[in-house]
Amino acid sequence: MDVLYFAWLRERIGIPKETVETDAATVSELVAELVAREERYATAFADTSAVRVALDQELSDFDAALDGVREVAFFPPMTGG
Amino acid sequence: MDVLYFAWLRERIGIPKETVETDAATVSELVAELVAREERYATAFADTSAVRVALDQELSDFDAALDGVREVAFFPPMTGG
Amino acid sequence: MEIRVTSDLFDPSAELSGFAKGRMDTGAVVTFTGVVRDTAGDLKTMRIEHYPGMTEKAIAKIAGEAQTRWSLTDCLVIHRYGDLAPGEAIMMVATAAGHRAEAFEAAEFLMDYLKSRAPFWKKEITETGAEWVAAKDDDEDALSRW
Amino acid sequence: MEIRVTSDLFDPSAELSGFAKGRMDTGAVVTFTGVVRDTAGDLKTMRIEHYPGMTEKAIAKIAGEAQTRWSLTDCLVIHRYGDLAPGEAIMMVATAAGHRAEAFEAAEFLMDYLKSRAPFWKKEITETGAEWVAAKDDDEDALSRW
Repeated sequence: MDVLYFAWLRERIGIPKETVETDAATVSELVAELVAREERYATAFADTSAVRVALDQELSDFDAALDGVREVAFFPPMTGG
Repeated sequence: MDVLYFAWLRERIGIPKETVETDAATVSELVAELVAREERYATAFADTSAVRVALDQELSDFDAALDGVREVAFFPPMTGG
Repeated sequence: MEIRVTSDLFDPSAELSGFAKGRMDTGAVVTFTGVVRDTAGDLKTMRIEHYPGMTEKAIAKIAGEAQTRWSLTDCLVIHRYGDLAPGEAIMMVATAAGHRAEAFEAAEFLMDYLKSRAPFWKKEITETGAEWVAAKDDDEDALSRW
Repeated sequence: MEIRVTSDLFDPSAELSGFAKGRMDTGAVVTFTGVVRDTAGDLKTMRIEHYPGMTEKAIAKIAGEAQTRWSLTDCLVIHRYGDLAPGEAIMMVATAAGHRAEAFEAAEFLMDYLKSRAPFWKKEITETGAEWVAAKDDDEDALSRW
């Protein structure tokens, strides 16, 4: 599955995109796997209340299931307009 | 004093402006004098709830005093914008 | 701040182009344009009568109040009178402010006051007759929120 | 309805000029333009990052909802990304409707949703550093009125 990072999440993790092999059933489980992997992920996801998630380009939440999802994106609250 | 009429008041009374010699103390007294004068005024002022008044180009009301006023205007509710 | 009461056709896009230029504290610009509608397809002319002298004073008072209340960095009001064709712009307000809430509120305030407190009267002239546009209770009620 | 996500400079007045043309049921047009502010006088660049693909979808969804809910006769959303200079237009929405209340409400709805639901992130680059613009609680709260 493709995992994308934007804004300060991208800067802290150091890459805009990666392909992740995972059996995580939910977004929360995926985040736990990433956090366990390396310090930079732990830093980026230290406060998940400040992180939003989109599944296949639709806003979602951390409890959502990952079945069939091809693209997961993590980013801070949006500041458009 | 100059008395001005706009929109359907102007059409009913038949003139846009006239000079009136009056001792009326208030707008209501002036209206009563006009109404007593001719039928076309009576028709125009039949329902004063549909008539607005400005004294010297400031919105006012029928109880207002006419001391020192040079220009009185009568018109329907405004429909600008 | 600019106020213009005119019988001339005007171009809202040209007005927007010069508006609030060179003010680095402007973050938000709102415009409202009122257009002559012809929903029934029988309108020949929208005739707008006004009260010369009072019109300019009433608009200046309303616009001055908006400018102070919402700290506008710029403010424009244009209103036409005379005979207008369907599709033509009747009037326009533009407001510039630091943030969007101020610009939107000031524009809506200006519109609500122009509708019921500026001395304009509209008459619709159709193929079959002519009728003064009636004021709406809604428009009077809209003032109570300010 | 038109939606444009672009890194190019655009001219709000030129956009307004072609907007809602030829629709005789349009009585009211509202535009909002967001502008890069430089209140402190030290801003070099406003850098806007976005999520290509999701951005267009999110805006199309918001705009489609506005068009239906307020029976808009036309609707335009433009949003830039990339590096913007102070004074440049960041984005613009335009709404056309029969009456003023619909046009104003739809424009404010679009703005409230674009602020918090379209995937854009702003970074301010000044003489002395760079900082991501923080989302405001107010902006999230603004959604509750719709």
